[in-house]
Amino acid sequence: MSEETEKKEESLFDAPPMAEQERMVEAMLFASAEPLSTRDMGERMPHGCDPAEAVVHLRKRYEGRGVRVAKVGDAWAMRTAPDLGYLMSRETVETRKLSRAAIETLAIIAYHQPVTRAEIEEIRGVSVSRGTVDQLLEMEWIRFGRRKMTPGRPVTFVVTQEFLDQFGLESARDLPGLKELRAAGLLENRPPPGTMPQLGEGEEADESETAPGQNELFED
Amino acid sequence: MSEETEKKEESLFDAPPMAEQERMVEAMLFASAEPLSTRDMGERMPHGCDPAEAVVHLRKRYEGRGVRVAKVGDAWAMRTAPDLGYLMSRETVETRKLSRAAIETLAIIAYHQPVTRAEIEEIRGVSVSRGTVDQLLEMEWIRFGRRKMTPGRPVTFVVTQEFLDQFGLESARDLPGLKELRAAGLLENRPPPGTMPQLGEGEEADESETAPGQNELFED
Amino acid sequence: MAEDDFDQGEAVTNVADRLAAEALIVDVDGFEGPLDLLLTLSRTQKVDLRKISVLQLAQQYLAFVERAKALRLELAADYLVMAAWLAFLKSRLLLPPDPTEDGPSGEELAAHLAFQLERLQAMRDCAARLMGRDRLGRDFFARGIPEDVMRLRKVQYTATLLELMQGYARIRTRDEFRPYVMDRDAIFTMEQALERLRGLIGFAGTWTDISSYLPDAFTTDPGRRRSATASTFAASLELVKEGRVELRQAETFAPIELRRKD
Repeated sequence: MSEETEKKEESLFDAPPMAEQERMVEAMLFASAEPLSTRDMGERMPHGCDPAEAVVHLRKRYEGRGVRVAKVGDAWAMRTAPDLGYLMSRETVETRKLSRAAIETLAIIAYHQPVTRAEIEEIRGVSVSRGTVDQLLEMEWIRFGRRKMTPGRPVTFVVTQEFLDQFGLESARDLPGLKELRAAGLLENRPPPGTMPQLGEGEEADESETAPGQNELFED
Repeated sequence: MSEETEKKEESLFDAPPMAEQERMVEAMLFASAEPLSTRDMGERMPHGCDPAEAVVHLRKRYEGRGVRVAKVGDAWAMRTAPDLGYLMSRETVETRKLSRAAIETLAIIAYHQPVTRAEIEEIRGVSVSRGTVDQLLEMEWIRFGRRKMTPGRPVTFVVTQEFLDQFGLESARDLPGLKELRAAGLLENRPPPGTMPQLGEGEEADESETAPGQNELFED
Repeated sequence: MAEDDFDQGEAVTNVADRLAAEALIVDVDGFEGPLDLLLTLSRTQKVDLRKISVLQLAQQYLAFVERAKALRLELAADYLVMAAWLAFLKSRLLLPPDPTEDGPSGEELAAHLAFQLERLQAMRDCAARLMGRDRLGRDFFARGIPEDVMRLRKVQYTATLLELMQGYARIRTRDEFRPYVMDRDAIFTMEQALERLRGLIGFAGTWTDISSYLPDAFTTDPGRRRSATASTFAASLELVKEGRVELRQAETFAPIELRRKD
């Protein structure tokens, strides 16, 4: 505690003791249905607090309990332990059934992100209907990432914190089987032989020339 | 179901350990959208569980934490600790441009101080809404000056040190005069004839009946 | 995996196999494009996708397309494009490489197709694993009664010195450009005359020349007198209409006289 206060010399008053900070973080995470970043929490806490450290303590405290402290991307959330799901039948939310195309598209975005629409189409061998992407965007499971620095500067898609929360993932790096896929070279963007520069780069998904014969599937 | 009669003794064997029951109660109280009675919980839990006892344990566990187990009527709910209520609010600062009416009123006060409300209205050609003056007072850019020695002894307004600091002025006398404004090209920006700049600002919406000289509105 | 559905790739001999093959054709709408169809066909080879025979697969696909044609099924264009490409690939794989020809070899193309199939299958497996995970709102749950964070919004207003000066300039220039208004001090308006008469008719018990009602300031200057006479006459007519006075005139151009009506 003593070196703690020394560290935070700049602050006008000493930060509250860590046990108290842990209580604060507990209350905030408990009250929120959405994950909170340590920054979010820090802004609400008194000056000089260290929510990141408090969360680590809190997480340990909840280990093995009915509720746990889950990391969701850059944020934290309290969630019930998955093994107790059967008690919560009344709280179960009926999730919209996703089409096979939407599920596959989601998986491709998660494992290949940031990924362009043309790359998704290349992997699935079929054009991606607008409705599929729209649905995933609407559910806030995917969002737009940075544009790719290739001709046409196509937009990319990445998965969101909402997605991580939904599937109980700490980060996109924790996707099941990610390492194996990478080792097997299956996450490489391997352009078709002989057509290297032109194909696979023409990301203009809306342009009718992109993929021969698939255009009509695009019209929605 | 068939051996209902022997339930009591049998379930004593079957019931999960109390620590496990406590976990269950914890998860249910956390996830439920409403307080749960021990009966509600008992119905969801495996046979032979004693939610009432589990709640007692849970309640003890949360003593002094950021979250507590509270009795709500004859049901139970989890709530954040009352002393941490302040963490549930958050102040955000939003920067907005001052309205044209406020800028003009402020400018008149700066150039003509000390100036009465009636004089401001005479110069602007429209009545000055109470909100505009209040806003400037609240921002501490203007303050009340001496009352004028004219009939009705109307209050006057002057600009504050805060105002001078904000606009980087040594004194209000440093404000450029009309001639300088013209020389600086600031007067070239004339409203096109017919646009009636004094109308359509909508600031007087709530005070349409105000006539010049309504000092009585000021008294309070 | 539906192993017994496809016993042999090409020679469909027994009835069950044929039915299965036809079911495949009828189901063409269920495929997510030619790659999906190829992936399904590849399962009949019952080998690791890495060891798949692309040549055999191409032949299966082409046979499928032929059968679809025989059944007069409409195949989407991309299925036909894939068929054409596979026919090309097949010829490349079967014929000895032509040294004069540029471009990738049949093996390279076949390897890429195998890679695509393997990648698609991998993504499918991932999707299945993903959807099989514990899910929020199904297996684990968020707080049931979230306490909203109250947002206290504090608004900070800003303005620049330039805006201030421009605002002032705007007001001052407005004065210079006020709309032109006719100067009316030589006019005695009908409203003024009416007001004046109303105050005076109480005393008009006897017939009086209306010219005597003109205000003093409007009697000397001819222009002003004219204005006042006209407005006073108009005002008197208004009062007649209201039934408050009577007017009379002995003859043309004689003085007009006014009297209170009781």
